[in-house]
Amino acid sequence: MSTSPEIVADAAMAAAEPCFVAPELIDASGGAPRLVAGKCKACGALSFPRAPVCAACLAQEIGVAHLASEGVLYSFATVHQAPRNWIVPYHLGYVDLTDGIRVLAHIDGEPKINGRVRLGVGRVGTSAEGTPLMSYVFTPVSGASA
Amino acid sequence: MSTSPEIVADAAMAAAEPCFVAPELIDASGGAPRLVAGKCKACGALSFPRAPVCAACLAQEIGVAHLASEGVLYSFATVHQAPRNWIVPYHLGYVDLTDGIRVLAHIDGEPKINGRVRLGVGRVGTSAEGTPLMSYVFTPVSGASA
Amino acid sequence: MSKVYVIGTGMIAFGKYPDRTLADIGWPSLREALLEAKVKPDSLDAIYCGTALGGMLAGQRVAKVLGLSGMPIINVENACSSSSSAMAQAFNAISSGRFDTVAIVGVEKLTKFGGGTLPLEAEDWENRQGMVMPALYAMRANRYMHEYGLTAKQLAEVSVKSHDHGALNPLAQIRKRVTLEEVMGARPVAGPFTLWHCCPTGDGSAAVILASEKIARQVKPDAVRIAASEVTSGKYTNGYRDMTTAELTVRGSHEAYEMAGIGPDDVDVAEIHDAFTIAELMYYEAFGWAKPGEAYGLLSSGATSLGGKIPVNPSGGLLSRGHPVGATGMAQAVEIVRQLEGRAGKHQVEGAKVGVTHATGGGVAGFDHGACSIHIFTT
Amino acid sequence: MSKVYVIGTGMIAFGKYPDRTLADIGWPSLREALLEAKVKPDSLDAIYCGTALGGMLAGQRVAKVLGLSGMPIINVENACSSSSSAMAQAFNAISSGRFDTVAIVGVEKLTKFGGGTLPLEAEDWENRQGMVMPALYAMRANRYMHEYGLTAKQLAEVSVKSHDHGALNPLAQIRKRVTLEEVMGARPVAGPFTLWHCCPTGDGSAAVILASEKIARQVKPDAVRIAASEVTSGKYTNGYRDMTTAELTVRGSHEAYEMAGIGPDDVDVAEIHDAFTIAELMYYEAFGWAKPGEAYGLLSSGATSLGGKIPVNPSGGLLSRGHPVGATGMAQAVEIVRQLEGRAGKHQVEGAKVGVTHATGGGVAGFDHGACSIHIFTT
Ligand SMILES: [Zn+2]
Ligand SMILES: [Zn+2]
Repeated sequence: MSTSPEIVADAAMAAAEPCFVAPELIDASGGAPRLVAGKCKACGALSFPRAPVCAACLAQEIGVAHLASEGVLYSFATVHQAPRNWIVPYHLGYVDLTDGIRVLAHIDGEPKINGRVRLGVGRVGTSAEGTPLMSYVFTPVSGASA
Repeated sequence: MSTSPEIVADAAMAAAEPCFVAPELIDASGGAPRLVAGKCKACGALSFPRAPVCAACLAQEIGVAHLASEGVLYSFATVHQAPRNWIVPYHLGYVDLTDGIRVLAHIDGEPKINGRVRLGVGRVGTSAEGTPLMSYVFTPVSGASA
Repeated sequence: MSKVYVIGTGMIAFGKYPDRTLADIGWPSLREALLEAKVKPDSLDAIYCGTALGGMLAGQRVAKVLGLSGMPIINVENACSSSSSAMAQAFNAISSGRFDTVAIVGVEKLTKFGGGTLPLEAEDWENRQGMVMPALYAMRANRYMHEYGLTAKQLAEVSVKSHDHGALNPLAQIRKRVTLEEVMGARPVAGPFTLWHCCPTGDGSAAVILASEKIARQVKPDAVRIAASEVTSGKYTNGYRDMTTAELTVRGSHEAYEMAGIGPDDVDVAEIHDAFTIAELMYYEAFGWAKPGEAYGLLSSGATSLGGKIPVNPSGGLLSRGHPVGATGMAQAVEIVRQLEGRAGKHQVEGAKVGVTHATGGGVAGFDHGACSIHIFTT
Repeated sequence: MSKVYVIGTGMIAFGKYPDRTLADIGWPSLREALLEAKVKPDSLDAIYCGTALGGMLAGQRVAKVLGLSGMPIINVENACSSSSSAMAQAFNAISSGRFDTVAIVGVEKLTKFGGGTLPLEAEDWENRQGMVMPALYAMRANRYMHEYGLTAKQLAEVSVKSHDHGALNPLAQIRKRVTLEEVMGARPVAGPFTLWHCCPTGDGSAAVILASEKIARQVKPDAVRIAASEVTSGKYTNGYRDMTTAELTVRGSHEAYEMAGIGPDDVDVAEIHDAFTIAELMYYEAFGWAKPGEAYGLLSSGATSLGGKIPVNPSGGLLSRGHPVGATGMAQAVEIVRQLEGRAGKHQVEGAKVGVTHATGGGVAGFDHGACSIHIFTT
């Protein structure tokens, strides 16, 4: 299969810009980044990532909702051995958001179980083409404990 | 993972030489090529490719045997669409050897059902590195029909 | 031994969905089947998922989207017979009395391989000599044509019939008719096959809900029954083999007829594994609907077309409905159940009471095929 | 409902066999099990194959080397529970009366991925955020340590115990003891785990032959019986979850105990899914051998070591025997059957009459694990 010159040019331009690992999870349009979830219009159940169908009631109209941007670190792991692209070591943690959803995230800073964390955006890796890979991350709120 | 310079040099040298698709199936040491089969030392059953255990009696001592080099073309197909590396179109056929074994092979020449064919060696493709890929092939014996 | 009934069916239109995940290809058919069966999701005793190339825990990934979890979920792989083999496991589990209500979903995403031929098992020595699936079937075709005098033009008529049917099926991947000239003039794939002799690759999913007699009596007293559920594998030989007859399907269909207590003449409608045109003809003979060498006569008589005595592949079959490998068995089951319930729409076979599904495949050197699964459904 | 017995076992030494095909990794254990069972190959009613990453028709490819073909061959995938889930299907088919003699083979070739971490399902959103299996277990460990005050040194003792056992097992992938200092000083993988907290990747196969009561009475009257056969899947949530307890195994073990009519105290020996050190401790609690938070006490008492009250993983477990994913369930079954038959050699548990196998795994976002299969064997 041949690649057209236009597409190559597009890819090269894109490579100069940092790129999000899963852009559909983040909405930064309003200034501060928010996590994008789904909310069932029939029963109100939250889904993250936003699901195409409600796991609670099987309805198919799912609106967009933002998750809470603060939470508590349930646990974490410090990853030393990972697939290429990730910058090792990195801290990975489960964040229990105040709205009841648990989210896996990179933790940017010293993780502390039960410590409060806040949503941000940070670099988490490097693509095969050398592009910085970005994602949502959670940062410990200094001195705070839930 | 890095590749050592020595290994790169080896690969480049190898690339200059034609290479057999499945060298373990062919013995060309005695001049004319022969197909290498297994023969069970306990029950005499033939296996092709040479098996590590006998499918007829489960014995594990399997000697080396040569298959017959002549046979009859049972059927064939002319392949126009194939994975890279193969030179399309090519004729592929099932050859019923005189010793009772059926072998899949490239047919080098105009295939004719029930026509007699004889073992040889020929080029069947090109490797990703540009090396000619060789294999055993069967050639129709002109004018002959079984 | 409980009898086994089908109380729900679901299927998406087969096609190419490169931008959907496997899970998102799979859940809509499972959801439809659940809603049709009117069973609460948490009343499912187990889920069986058939997929050939869907990756690890495909069933779990599909089910979780619908909030289905915590029950046994079993993923079954058997090449083209993956989801029909999965259904056979569910059948065993219900007939043994262990489970009452079980979902089976077949799901596949072939577009993830980027088009072209599917990845072949490199460990197979025939594949390393250039074997591809069209060539295997083409060798059968050439030998059959040689022995019985079948012509390329006659063979092409299978494709015309298939597309006539598929054009009537809104769930088919290819929903248009083709002429004999178009079939014969298309791009060659593996002589004697052109493109229209070969099933397309694509994505799809289909699902059914099975129930024990106890449950079926409550929720759907007129449910279609599965009278035979059969899986078998090809017989290995490295010697000569008659490729004009489908050894595996001959054996499997005999076993299935015996289990159901019926014979070839009792079948009203069938969905069989027409991966390539020659396959449909060979399977007419394997199922006993035509004598050896006489399959074309059956086709040309119109008996296997809609309106005929035994319409075969009213859905369009693999050639037109499509063949997302692991989903095919369940697509056949959905089609036959809807036929027997009289709700197949424009491709309805009037008054069908007994239907057969048949999925077979998997190229492994020395075998007719790796696996074959046959089910017989009755009203 | 027929009772189900084990009449043959086979297993190869787990290790790295990059130059062997999957079929050549698989057939020796199946051959050994067949010879041990003294059944003729053509008397097998079916073959079930468990593999997670072995590719299409793995069972057919393994079986054909031994001339086994023409019977139903079903390939089952359930991540780490693949071959134990396959055995559960065979159990159902025998107990329903459909089959009398069935082989199950588990086979995997992980060296084909060239070492390093195994390929992860890219469709899973957690994997796309950098999740790897060691991290999932490490998060369990860190939370458990936080809640119960378990120390890294105490956690490391699990690995020492495992390798003490594995050093006695000629079929183990790692056949040497390690010291506490070696475990703690090894290369970090995912804090708090060093290399010796994690099971190695490798290749392997194991097989058993199951038989109905009718057949077992003829060929092996003293055969070990399978008293419980259980598969289940994790319960999905996108909310909070207590990661210090193994939800899936707690539920599965209760169901298995109930099916077998026994309780935790009746178990004499167990092979459980110690993919990482913390897993072994959490599963002591899930199986009811220790109260929540007290697993380390059980370990340090010596109760779960050879010579103790309930030796766990006498084979060395996943940590030492190795974990070729799809083969693990059958390796556990082979170990337990040989233990109950008193022929486990240097790692024999004296007088064991009741044994448990437990394979669970598959990382899917929102689940404890994707699948869990538990079997209980009795003399
Ligand atoms: Zn809802
Ligand atoms: Zn022999």
